[in-house]
Amino acid sequence: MADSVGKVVIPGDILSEFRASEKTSKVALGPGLRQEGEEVLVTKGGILRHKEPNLYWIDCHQRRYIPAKGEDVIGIVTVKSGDVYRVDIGATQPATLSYLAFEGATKRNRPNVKVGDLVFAKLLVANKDMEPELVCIDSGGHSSGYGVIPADGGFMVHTSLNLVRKILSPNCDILKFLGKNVPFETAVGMNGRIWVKAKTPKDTIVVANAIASSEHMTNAQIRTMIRQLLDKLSGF
Amino acid sequence: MKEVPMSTCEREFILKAIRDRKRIDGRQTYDYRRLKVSFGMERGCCIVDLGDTKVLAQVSGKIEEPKKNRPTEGSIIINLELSPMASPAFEPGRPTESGIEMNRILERNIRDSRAVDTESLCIVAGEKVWSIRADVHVLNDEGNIMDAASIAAITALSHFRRPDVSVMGEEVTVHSPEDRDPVPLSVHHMPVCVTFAFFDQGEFLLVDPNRSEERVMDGRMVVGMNMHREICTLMMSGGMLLVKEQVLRCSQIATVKVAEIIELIQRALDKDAQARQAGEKCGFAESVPTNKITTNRKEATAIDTTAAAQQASQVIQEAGPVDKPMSNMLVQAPGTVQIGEGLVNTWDVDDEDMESEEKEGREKSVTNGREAVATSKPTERKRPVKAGEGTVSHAEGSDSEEEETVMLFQGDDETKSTEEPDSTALMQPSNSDKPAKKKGKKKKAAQK
Amino acid sequence: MPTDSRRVPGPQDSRSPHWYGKHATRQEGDTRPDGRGDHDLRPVYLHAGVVSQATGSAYIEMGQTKVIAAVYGPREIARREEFTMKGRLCCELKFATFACRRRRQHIQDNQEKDGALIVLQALEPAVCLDRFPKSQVDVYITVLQDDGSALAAAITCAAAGLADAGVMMYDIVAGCSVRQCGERQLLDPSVGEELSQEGESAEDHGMVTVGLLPSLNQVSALTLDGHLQQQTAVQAVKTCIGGCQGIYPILKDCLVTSTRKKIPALDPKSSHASTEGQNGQT
Amino acid sequence: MSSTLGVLSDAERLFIVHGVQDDLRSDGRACEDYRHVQVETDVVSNTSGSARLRLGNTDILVGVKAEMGEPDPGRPKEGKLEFFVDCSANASPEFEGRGGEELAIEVSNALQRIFNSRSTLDLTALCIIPEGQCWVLYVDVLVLECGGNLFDAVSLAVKAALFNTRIPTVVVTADDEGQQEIELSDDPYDVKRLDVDNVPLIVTLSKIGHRHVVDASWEEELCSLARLTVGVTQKGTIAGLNKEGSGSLDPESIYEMIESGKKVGMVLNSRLKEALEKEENSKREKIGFLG
Amino acid sequence: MAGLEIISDQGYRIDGRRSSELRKVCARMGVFTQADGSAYIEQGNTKALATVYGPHEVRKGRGKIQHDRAVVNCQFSMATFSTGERKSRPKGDRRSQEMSMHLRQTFEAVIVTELFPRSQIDIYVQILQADGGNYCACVNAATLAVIDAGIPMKDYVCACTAGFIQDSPLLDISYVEESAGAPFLTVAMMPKSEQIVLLEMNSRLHADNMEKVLDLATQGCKDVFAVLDRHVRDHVSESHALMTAS
Repeated sequence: MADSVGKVVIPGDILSEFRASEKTSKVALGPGLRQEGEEVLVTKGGILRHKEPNLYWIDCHQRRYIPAKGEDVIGIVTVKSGDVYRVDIGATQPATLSYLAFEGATKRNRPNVKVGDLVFAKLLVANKDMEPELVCIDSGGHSSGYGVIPADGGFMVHTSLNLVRKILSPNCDILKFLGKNVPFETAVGMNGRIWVKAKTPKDTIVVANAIASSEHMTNAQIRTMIRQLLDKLSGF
Repeated sequence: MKEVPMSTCEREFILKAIRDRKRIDGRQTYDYRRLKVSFGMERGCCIVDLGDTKVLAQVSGKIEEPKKNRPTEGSIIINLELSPMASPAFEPGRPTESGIEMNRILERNIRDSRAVDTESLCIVAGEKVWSIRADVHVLNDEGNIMDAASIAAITALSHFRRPDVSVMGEEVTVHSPEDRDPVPLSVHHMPVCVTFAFFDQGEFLLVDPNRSEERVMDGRMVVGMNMHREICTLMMSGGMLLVKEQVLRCSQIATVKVAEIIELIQRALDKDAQARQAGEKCGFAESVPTNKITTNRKEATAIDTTAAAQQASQVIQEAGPVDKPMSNMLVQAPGTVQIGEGLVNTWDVDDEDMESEEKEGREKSVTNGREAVATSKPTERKRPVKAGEGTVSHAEGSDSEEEETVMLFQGDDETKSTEEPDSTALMQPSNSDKPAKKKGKKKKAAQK
Repeated sequence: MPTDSRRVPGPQDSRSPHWYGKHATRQEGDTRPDGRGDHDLRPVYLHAGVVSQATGSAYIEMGQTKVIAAVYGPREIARREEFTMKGRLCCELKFATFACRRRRQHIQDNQEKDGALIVLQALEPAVCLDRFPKSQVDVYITVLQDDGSALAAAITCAAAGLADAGVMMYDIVAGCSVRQCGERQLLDPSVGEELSQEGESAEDHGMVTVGLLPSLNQVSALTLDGHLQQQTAVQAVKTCIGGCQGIYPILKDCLVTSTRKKIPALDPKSSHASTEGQNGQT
Repeated sequence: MSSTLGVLSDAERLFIVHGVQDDLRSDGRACEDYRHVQVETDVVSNTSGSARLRLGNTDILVGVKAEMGEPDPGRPKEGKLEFFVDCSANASPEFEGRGGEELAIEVSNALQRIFNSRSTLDLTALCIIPEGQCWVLYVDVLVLECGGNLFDAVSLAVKAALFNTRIPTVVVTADDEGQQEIELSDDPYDVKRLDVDNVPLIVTLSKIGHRHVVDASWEEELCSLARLTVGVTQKGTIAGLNKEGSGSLDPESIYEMIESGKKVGMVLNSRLKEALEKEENSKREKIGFLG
Repeated sequence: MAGLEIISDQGYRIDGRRSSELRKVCARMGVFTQADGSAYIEQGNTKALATVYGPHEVRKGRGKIQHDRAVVNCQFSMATFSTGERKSRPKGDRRSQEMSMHLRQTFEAVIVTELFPRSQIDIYVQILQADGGNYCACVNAATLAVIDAGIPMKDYVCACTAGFIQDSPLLDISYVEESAGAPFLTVAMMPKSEQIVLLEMNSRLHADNMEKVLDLATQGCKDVFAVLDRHVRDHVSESHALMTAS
């Protein structure tokens, strides 16, 4: 088992021995692994990852988002019914967002949310039995970045979940490197939706396409690609 | 199952980009996406890839009794299937209104304009005639199904061969392909549709809208034309108002586009015919490019970097070591694994400066927005089989496992499109196994 | 001929042989082929409670005509239309494909829809619809063998089924039909008499079917085909009403036996007649 | 008649019922009066016969097309009559799509009932070659507006259309090896006409309260629980009878209704005959819908 | 159809019209009493009947309610006896569904639907007799019916066909000329502003002749507009006179 960490595993593989850590004899199985009696079975094709002390999970390529509690997502408001907005977050069912879940929202002072707006929110409730629920305030009641994303000039790209995890991970410097050269504003939703806004539509297109295509690039490749874009941009 | 809803933010952005004469995938206003026509093993089966929109057409024939009022004519039936596989918006069962409209346009474009001669399909007048049926299935909908379907239908019809038939008095014999080789249909002309999308009440105009542009457009116009600049069908219905001049301008643009598309179809047909004569393997399996990862790879789009030509040499030094052939898995960097031969460097260079013919005529038409998407591997990847420099193969089709498909070249050396007003910067030759040729081209571009 | 994709049909242009047979010439004289008088009913066998799944059901044999009806008690309406205070009665009549001499289609054709409408309008006046608002009673009738006056048998059988289902009714409905050829009126005609063409040329020829509420003496269904003078038409309707009154005791008896079977606690001694088996001939 | 056309409040219902009791209806007619009938034949050009009829605000257009086909094996020496009723959505939004099918089947069954006996229309005249070829008359009824009393209007329009039908005469020549050739005479005036005297007309008597009314408007139809449709020929024979509606009728009132139905039917038949003859030989300009 | 020459050498067509002449158009509004708006039109031998119900609340298919505008719902059907060959189904086939869709799109662009949110406007058109130019007769009849129903419209919408036979453009194609396989163009247009609402073309027409045929069709639409306008004014003045008189 220890040898197959980092290797590609396919659904149905049986993972036999585990390197239980010293302290606890237990092993934590993340997404993609399932315990069947004594054996551990792989349910999703991908690369087996291991993190000290005893966490194993499968890193697979997926576009369909499975809601998880506490994650930030970008949703599209589809229906305004009564005091609850229904928001599409790309999961199995649309999430609900109460009008009170905004900073400073009261019965009379309702937030200005229209059908079709983009909302950056945190998942308060997310499990397989209940409808996912969103909120746009942090525990302190402040919006701290959450809320309705203004629709003037920004663009949203639908990508796979891996890319989002990649650009949010510390050792990937695409955002920093891009940011140095083209000032832009971005919101990254764990459900594979990235909102980007630069000064002009031309820059926004360049940044959006750069991020979208950087999925299979190493940092070096990303840096060269961005440098080429900037030259092209300058000669535009 | 409804589609993913379109947020106002995306809608506003796309419209704003169009008003600035830009498109989110970097094409010009009159550019087609990468058009690829490939044929199956059987005669009459072809797949058309227009960008990511994929359409399969299959032609079949059977002998039937003719209709009473037309005893000496065979029948051509064209049916467009919008299968739910293509997009979540299509429902199985009865076709939606747009499905019916597309069916009718296809039918009018090919049948009413008598592209295929039905008189020649008659075997015994009044009793036995050929009934040719073209089934077009949409496999993936990334916008503009109409053009892809019309190209697929007419290409399949021209590619189809029906068994030869001989009539002796009453008795009709159908010859198997062994003793008499099958006969092609007599296709007079090849009508192809060009779709124009209109925005802001007809003020802005785009060719070949992709899916997001289709969802944002006010209305569309479909112009079906053939080589001889004859309009075979024209359909403009839906929520917007046009003026006469716009209609005439669209038909002129369509003339140019149709000429290129038909030229590509003709080349693909000839290429397939050569391959079949030479007895080489042909069919879809053959036409799948073997040296690409088909799953995770983003479509390679070329980078027009005429400005960066001076630093070409400096980029090459930085290139890392050559990776090994496909056989084993190679971990390039933490977090990524590479199965297969690895990505292709599409450092291809457009050596033509296409001025877009709009009024403001910028001095260098840069296919903007087309960022260095391709994973520009620093090194020129050598093909494992052929030795390096010497193979400046002139004709693409020379080496055997040359892929079946023919790309609509924009900067192609041999058949460079002459002075047509705007170029279809459709697709760079992303064919991976022609490194030698590419290098040569870059030098030429460098001298310009 | 509607093409039927689910079943393997016979060759399209097959034709049943009996068109080419000579029809039995009807011998003159007043007796009918099966020896009945002009105004005699055929022997009737009626039994309620034959379909266990249904809330109520009935099976009738008038001579060789066999009809079975199943009633599914008041249940909620399938498609939510607007609110209705009155209940709804739905009726479906289907001839089995083998029921008649000429094979019938598997889907309902216009004649069966017409028959279903007549049976529905026969039963509707008798049922207290306002007792089950917002719900619906379904009556499914299948004619197993059609040997003449199938519609009348269907009306009687459906009414018995409704009664057996315990649906509240003002009165039971009895159905009977009469064939008028020339000046003769043949009560409860068999299929030979129904289709015989020799009466066509005469001044009066036609077929009358009546659905009657016997105790209230109200006509709930009346249909007449063919050409009849006014007097003969009125006379035909009267004979039909007489025929319905004739069937009424059989209906009553059948329901008594089925109720007695269902509620055994009923004091056995007091029931005077009727053995356990079917009820007798008239 | 389905109450597709609207809802009637109880006050209106009471007003109509009481009016009928004293033989006065909401539009001033007596119990056995018909509304104004407008009939015009030959309004559609590419048909063998056509008629348009307007009874009050019920508007019917009937087209008869004669085509050649095989006879029914049961009746080899006779032609065929096919009825098709189409409730156009113009009549009411309910009839859009498949909405009007149920009513259409009811009307076509009523027509079938009065036409399927032999003495209605002499079908042997339609036979060309026994067991071989015969004329098939496709009678297509198009309901353009429903103002109540649909069955009467349809039967009147069908009779007028059949009166107006012209069937080209056919000459059957047997060539040498017994093959029968059918030639159509191309002279447009060399045509056969159908004898429609024996064709019955439907009179619908609606029972309102204790009396019955003839030619009920859609409001009156909503007030009546039971209707009796009586098919009456010119000579007064009853050619079809059908009780409709969810109510029941006592035998006496049935006989009374048959009596008055026959009376009204005979008057209707003669009035129609006069109108058709007058229109036939008056040769004035066709007004169609433009009138 | 080679034998039949569409245009005689003196320039007359089979039905005696010259090449740029419309067929005789006569119309009548308010044909029915129960519909909100109704109209009947005869263009040559093509007869069409249109009725309009609405704007009324959406009964069937609650799903398609638009919160900001009215939904236009059209149904086109041809009488079974309207064409030479008897049609078995009046409205089920693909051609009528396509025609219904075109009518809906045409009138969605012309009717001011913003004034009646969450409501539905039904337009039903019935072809009584078909002799070519069916779509145009439907559009013209429906325009009159919508005006009769008093529903606000941006402008009249008139439709006309124009063909190209023996290299001369012909106006208002009849069934004989249509089935002769000649290319013809159907235009639905707002006559005052000359804005094209719908454009449809069949069989082959060379791109250069496109302009001539389109101009002729535009002129045809203007003539149809003149006729319809006169009918509407007569109808309104006549009913006005009745009202003031009684």
